[in-house]
Amino acid sequence: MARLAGRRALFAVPVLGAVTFGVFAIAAASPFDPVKAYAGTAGLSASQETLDQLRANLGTDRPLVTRWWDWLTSAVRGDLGVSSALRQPVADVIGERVGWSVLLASAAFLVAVLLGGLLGVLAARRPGGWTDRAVTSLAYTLEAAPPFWLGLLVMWLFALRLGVLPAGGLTDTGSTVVTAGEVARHLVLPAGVLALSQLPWFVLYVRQGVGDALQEDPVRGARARGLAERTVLTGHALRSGMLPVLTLIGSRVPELITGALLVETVFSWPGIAAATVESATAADFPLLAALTVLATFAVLLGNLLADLLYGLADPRVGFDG
Amino acid sequence: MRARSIRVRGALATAAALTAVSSACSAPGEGGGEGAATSAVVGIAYEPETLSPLLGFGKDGNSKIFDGLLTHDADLTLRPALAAALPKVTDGGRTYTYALREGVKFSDGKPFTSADVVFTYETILDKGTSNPSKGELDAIRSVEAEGDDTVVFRLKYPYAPFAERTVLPIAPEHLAGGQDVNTGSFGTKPVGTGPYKLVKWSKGEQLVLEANPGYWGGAPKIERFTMAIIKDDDVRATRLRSGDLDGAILPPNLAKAFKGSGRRTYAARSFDYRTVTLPTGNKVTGDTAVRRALDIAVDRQAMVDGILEGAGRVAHGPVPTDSEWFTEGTRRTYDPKKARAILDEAGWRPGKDGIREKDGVRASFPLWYLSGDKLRQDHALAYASDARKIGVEAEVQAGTWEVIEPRMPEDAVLAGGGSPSDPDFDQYPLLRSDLAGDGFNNMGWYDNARVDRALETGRESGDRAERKAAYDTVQRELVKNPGYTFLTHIDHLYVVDDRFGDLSTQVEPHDHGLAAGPWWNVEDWQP
Amino acid sequence: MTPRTGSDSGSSGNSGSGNSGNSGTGGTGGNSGTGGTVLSVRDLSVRFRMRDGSYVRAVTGVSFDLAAGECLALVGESGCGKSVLASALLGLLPGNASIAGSALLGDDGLDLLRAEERVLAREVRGRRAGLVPQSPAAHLTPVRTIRSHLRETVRELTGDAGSGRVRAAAGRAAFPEDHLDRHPHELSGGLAQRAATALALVGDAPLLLADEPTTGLDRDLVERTVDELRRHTGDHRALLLITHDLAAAGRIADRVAVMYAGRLVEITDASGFFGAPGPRHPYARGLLNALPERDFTPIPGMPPELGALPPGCAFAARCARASAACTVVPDLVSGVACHHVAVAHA
Amino acid sequence: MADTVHPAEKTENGPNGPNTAVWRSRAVVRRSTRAWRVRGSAAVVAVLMLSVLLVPPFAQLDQQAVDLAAKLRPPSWTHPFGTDDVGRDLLLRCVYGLRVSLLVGVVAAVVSTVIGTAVGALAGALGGWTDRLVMRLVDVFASVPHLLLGIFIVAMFRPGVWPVVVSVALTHWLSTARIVRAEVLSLRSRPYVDAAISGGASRRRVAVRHLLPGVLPQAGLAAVLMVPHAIWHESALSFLGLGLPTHQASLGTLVQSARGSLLAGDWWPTLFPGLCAVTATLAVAGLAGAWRERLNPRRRSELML
Repeated sequence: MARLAGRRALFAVPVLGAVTFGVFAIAAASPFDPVKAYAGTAGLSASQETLDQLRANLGTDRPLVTRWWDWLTSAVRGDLGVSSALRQPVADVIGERVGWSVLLASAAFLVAVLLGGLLGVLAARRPGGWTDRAVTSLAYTLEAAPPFWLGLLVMWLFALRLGVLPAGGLTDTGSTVVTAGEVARHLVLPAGVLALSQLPWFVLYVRQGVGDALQEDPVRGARARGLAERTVLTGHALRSGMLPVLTLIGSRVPELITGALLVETVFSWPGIAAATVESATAADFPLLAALTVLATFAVLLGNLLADLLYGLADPRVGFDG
Repeated sequence: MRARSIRVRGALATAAALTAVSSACSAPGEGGGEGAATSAVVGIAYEPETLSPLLGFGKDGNSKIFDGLLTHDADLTLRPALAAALPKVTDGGRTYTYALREGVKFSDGKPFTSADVVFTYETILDKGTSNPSKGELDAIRSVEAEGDDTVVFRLKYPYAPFAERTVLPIAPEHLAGGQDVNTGSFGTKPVGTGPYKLVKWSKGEQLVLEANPGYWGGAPKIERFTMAIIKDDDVRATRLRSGDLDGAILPPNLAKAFKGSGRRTYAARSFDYRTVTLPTGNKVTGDTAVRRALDIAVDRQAMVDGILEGAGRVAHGPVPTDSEWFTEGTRRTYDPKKARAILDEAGWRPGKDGIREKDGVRASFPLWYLSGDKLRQDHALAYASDARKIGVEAEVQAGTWEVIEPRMPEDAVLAGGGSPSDPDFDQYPLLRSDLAGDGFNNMGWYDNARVDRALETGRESGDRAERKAAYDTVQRELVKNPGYTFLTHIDHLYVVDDRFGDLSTQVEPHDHGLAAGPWWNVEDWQP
Repeated sequence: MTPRTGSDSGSSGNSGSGNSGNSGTGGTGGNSGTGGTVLSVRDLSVRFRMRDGSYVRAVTGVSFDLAAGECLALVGESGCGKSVLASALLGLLPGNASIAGSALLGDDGLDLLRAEERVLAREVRGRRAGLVPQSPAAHLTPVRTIRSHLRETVRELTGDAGSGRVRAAAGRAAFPEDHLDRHPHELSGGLAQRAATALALVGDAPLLLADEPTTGLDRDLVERTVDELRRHTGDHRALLLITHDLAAAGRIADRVAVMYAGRLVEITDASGFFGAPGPRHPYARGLLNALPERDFTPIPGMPPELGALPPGCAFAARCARASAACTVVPDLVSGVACHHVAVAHA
Repeated sequence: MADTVHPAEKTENGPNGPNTAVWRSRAVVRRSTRAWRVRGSAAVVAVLMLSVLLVPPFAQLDQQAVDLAAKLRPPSWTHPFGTDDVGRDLLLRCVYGLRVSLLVGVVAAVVSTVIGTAVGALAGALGGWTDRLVMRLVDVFASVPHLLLGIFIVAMFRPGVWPVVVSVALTHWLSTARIVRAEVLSLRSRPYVDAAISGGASRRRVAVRHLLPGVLPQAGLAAVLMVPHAIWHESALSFLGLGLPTHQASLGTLVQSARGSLLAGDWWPTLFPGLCAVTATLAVAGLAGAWRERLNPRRRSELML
C-alpha cells in the first residue's frame, strides 16, 4: 500500500508541475492585463506611472518560466500570493473556505453513494421491469438537468413556496455563532441538490455492475445454494457489482467539484466555489491558479483513494504490482 | 491505514474551518444567537476600495467612522458636525470660516483639533495623493488654522456650493500623517471621530462596525452594525429572506417580493438618473436629429412602471422634476410619430430591414451596459426596443468598465449619475466639453459652447438667481441638442426588518455610499 | 411413435420405473437404486431468444427419471445443452430463455419448471436440490472467504450458524479447516471443488446436481472428486452427474444418458454401456471410442450449432451410416434414438 | 413474476407431426421500447432543429422586443412559456437560447473531436514514447476538473462566445483521444493492415486507406456524444456569469437572468429554459446512444453522457 501511495505521489509531482505551468501559460497568452485587474476600477483613472510601479511589484514583466518557477517555489513554502479580488492572502482565502466545501461535497457524496446504490440495486434486480425503467429514466433526466437549474427549482419549492428550509448561506445571521444544527439545516438543500446531480452516475453504474454480477457465476452459485434473494443481492451481487464502481469513485472528484461550484453559487454556500467565481470575474490570477492546483490535487487524491478502496475491497488485488 | 489518515485529515480541515468561521462570526461580549435589536446586519452592493477619507472615502458625508465639518440632515439641509456652527461666509463668497466643536475626541482618545482639518484638506489637494475626486475641491486656494478651534478656507472664486463640500470626513493627523497616504494601513484600519469604530473589514465579505461609546453626539443604541458586502442582487435577496440580513438594498423586482413579510420597504428619492450617452464622435449618435428623435421616442413612463416597478420617476434631464433647479418647459413627451418625422426630415430613410440609412450610414450604434447590472441591462434593452420602433438600431452589448471605457468616444453607454447637493456637482463634469474623455466625466463627449459658458457661470457665481438662469440655459440646450437621453430617476429601495421601527431616508445621489438608505442615521435608531 | 406432450405424461412421474415399454424413458433394466423416484423429467425443452429474434434450441424433448440412491451420468460434448438442463432444473436460466415440459421433484411432485421463483428460492435450491457447480471457484463470490460463504449458507438453510456447524459442514466434504479463511482465488482446484461440495451438501438435499464437477482437475483429482460425490449420494440421494468426461462417468454412474445437439440419443445402464454390449447409438459409440484407453479416434466433424439445427437427425452429418431415413428426427425408443439401431432391434 | 406464456408454437419436427410445446419465459421483451425511444429522440431532435433553424430567419419576431406592459405574464396561449421580467416572449427566447447553445455545443464538440482524433490517432499510430508522452498529457488534462479549467480559460480570455467555445473544446477532447487511440491500436493489429504494411504500402496510404475509415465512425459518434456535454458546459459557464452576456439568450443565461423573478415567486422563466436543456440533452443523447449501440453492440447499456 505504501508503495502504491508512493507511486501515486510520484506521479502527482509532474502532473501538478504541468498543470501549474499550463495555468501560467494560459495566463501569459491572455489579453488581460493583470495590473489593471489588480488596480480594479481605480486603475482606470490611475496614471501610467502608478501602473508601471504596480507592474514591477507584481513582477508581470518577467518571462513566463521565471514567474512560474518563482510562484512554484514560494507555493511550496506555503506562500501562494495575495488574491487581488479579495485582497487577502490566497492561503487564507482557501483556508477559510475549503472546510465548508469539503463538508458539502462529502455530505452530498455520501448521500449519492447510499441512495444511488439503493436505486441501482432496485433497478438491477429486474432489468426492464417498471422499477428499472422508472429509476433509469429518473437517472437520465437528472443527468441531463443542469445542477444549478435543479438547485433553483428546489430552492423555489422548499425555501420560497413551502418555507421549510433556508434558501442559502451557512447560518442565520441573527446569530453570531455557527452552530451545528444551523449548519445542518442550511446544508440540506445544497447537499441534496449536489447529491442529486451525482446520483445518476452512481445509479447507472451500480445498476450496470449489479446487473452484470447477477448474470455471473458467483450469483448463480449463491442462488443454487438456496440463499434468499436479499442475501444474494446484498451479500453477493452488490459486493462484486460494487467493485468496478469503487475503482471509478476517484474519477468522480472532478464532477463533484464541478457540481459543487454550481451548487455553492446557487445557495451562496461560503465555500471555495464562491471564491472561484469571484476570482474568475475579476481575473484574479493568483487565486485562480491556486484553486486550479487545489482541485487537481483533490482529483489525484481521489484517484489514490479509489485505488486504496479497491485494494481493501477486493482481496485479489495485491499492492505489490 | 493510508485511507484512514486521509479521512482524518479531511475531518481536521473541516473542524479547523468550523472554528475559523465561528471565531470570525462570534462577537466579543455577546452571548448566543439572540442578536436582539442592538445589532443590525445590512446587505449592501458596493464595497469602498479604501476607508481613508484622504483617498476619497465618504467625500459626500456620512461615513459612520468619520465626521465632516458639516453634515446633512434628513432633508439634506446642512448642519454643523465637527464645526460648532455653519460657516461664516465673507469676502464676497471667497472666505469660509469654521469654528470647531470643542471636546471632540477621535475614537483612540486623542483630541480633534484644527490641525487635523488642515491636514486632511491639504493632503487631499496634494499632487501626490491619488484621490480621484480632488477636482471637487478645485476652488480652494488655501486652508489655514487659526488657533486650535478655527479653520479658514480661502477660495479662488466665489464657489457657491462650497459649504456642501465640507461634509468631507476629517482624518486624524497623528495617525494618517505618519504614513504613505496612498498605500498606508490607514486605508484599511481607519480611526475617526464618528459614531462607529471599525472592528473588522474582511474584503468582499463584510464591514463590522461597533458603537463609539465616546461619540460627541452620544453613544449609538445600535451597538453593532455590520454591512455585508453582497454584490449579487439575487443572493442579497435570498439572504434577506432567510433572515440572514436585517436589511438590504434591492432592485425593484426583488424588493417587490418582500411585501408583507415582516419587513418594510423604503424608497429613497434620489437624483440618480440613468442615461444613454450619445457620443459626438459617432456618425449616428452625433447627429442632432437622431438625438432629438431618440429623446422623444423612448417611453420613459413604461420604464418607470415596468423596470422600476414604479419606484422612480421619468427623467427629463439631469435634474428631477420636483427639484427647485428643474426648468419647467423641458419635459419631453413620448411621441414616436414625431420622432419618425424628425428622422425623415433629416434624411434618415428606412432601409430594407427597417433600419434607417443616410448617406450610406446605417442608423445603428452599439449600446454598452455594465455586465451584471440588471437595472442598466433592462434600461438598455427597453431603450433599444423603443429605438427600433423608429428605425434606429441600438445593439445592446455587455462589458466591464475596462472593456467599455476605451469605447466611450464612439459607442453609447448606459450610464448613471446625479447629485442632490448642487447642480454644479454633477452637471459640470457631465457636460463640460473640456472634460470629455477625462475618466468618467463627460462620457458622451458633449460639446456645446453655450452649455460650457452656463456651467462656468453656475459654478462661479455666488448669486442664486444668476445660477438658476445658468442651469435653465443648460437644461434648455439639452432639449435642443440632447447629447444624452435621460431615462429615469430611480428610487433606491431598501427592505428592513420591522423591529427597527419606522425609519427615514434621505434624498440620495447616484453614488450612494456605505451609509445611504434607512441606515443613514443608524446612530440615532431607537430600537 | 406416439406423439407426446409435456402435460399428458407428467402425471406418471411418481410411478418410478414402472412405465410402459413404449414410452421408453426408463431404459432397459432401469433403476438399480433402492428408493422411489426423486426426479422425473418429461419433454424438457429450453430455447433462448437471441437479440436478432432467432432462437437457440439448447435442449429439446428430454425425458428421464432418477431414483434415490441412483447416479445418472449425463454425458456429451461441450455445448450439447447439458449444463442448460441443470440450470433449467434449478430455475437459474437467464431471462431470454423459455422452457417447456415438466420436471417433477420428489414425493409431492413439485414441477420445477412451473414453480415460482420464490418457491424455488425458498424451498428447492439448496434444500431439495443441491448444485455442485462447474468451475467451483468462479461460483464463489471473490471478495468473501470460504468461511463466510459456509456460515451464510448454514444460517440460511438451518437457521443456526455456530462455528461448530460451519466446521462440521466443511468437514463433511473434507475441506481443511485451516483453509476456511481463504478467499476463493487462493484455493487449489481440488479444494475449491471440496468447498463447492461442502456448500451443496449443507441443505442435505435429496437431489444433487453436479455440473461438470471435474473440469480442470487432473486425473487423480477427478477420480477422488467423483468418488466423493458417489459417497455423498449414499442410499438416500440421487445424483445427476453432468460431465463430458466419460471415464469419470463410468467410474460412478449407475446409468448413462447421452446427449447430442440438445436431445437425448441414448439412455441405458452403465454396466451395459461401458461393458458389453456397449453403446448402441453411433454417436455414443464414437464418444466412447474417442477415449485414450480405447481407440483414441475422435468422431469426425463438429457438432451442429444449436441455433441452426439440421432438420433431421442432428448426428446424420457425422454418421457413417446416415441414410435417407435420417432426414427425420428419430424418437427415443427403448433407450435409443437412432433409425438404424431401432431398425436393427425391431 | 408472472410468466409470459407464448401461444403454442409450431416447430418443424419432421414427418412425425408437429410437436407442440408450451413455452414459458420470465423475460420482459424490451425491443419495442428501445425502438420507440430512438424514434422519440429522433422526432424531438428534428423538432428542435427545425425550430432552431427556421424560426429565427423566417419569423418576423424579435426575441429582444421588450414589452414592459406585458412583463412576467404566466404561460398562456399567446405566450406558451410566459414572458420574462421585461416582457419578452420566453418561448421565442428559449428557441434563440437553444440556437445559441446548440451552436456553441456543436462547434465546441466538432473542435474537441478534431483535437481528440488528431491526438489519439497520433498516439495510436506512432506508438512508442510518443504514445506514452501523449497519454501522460491526457492524464494531466484529466486531472483538472473540466468546469474549473473552463472557468480559468474564460476568465483569462473573456468576454464573448469564442472563449466559451474554446474552453469547452479544450476540456473535452480527452475521451475522444482515448477512444480513437484504442481504435487505431486495434486496427493496427488487424491482419489486413499488417498485410498492407508488409506489402510495402506507404505510411500515409495505410493511414488514409485503412486507419481513417475505421476511426471516423468512432470519432463521429464521440462528436455527437459530446454535444450535450458542450451544451451543459456552456450553460454552466453562462450561469456563473462567465459565458455569454446576460442579455443574450442562451440556455444558461436564461436561467441566470430568471433568478430574480424566481425569488419573487415567478417560476416559469426558470422552469422552461431548463426543460429545454433537459429535452435537448436527452434527445441528442438518445440518438447518440442508439448509434453507439449499433457501432459497439457489446458495450450495450452504458452511461448516456
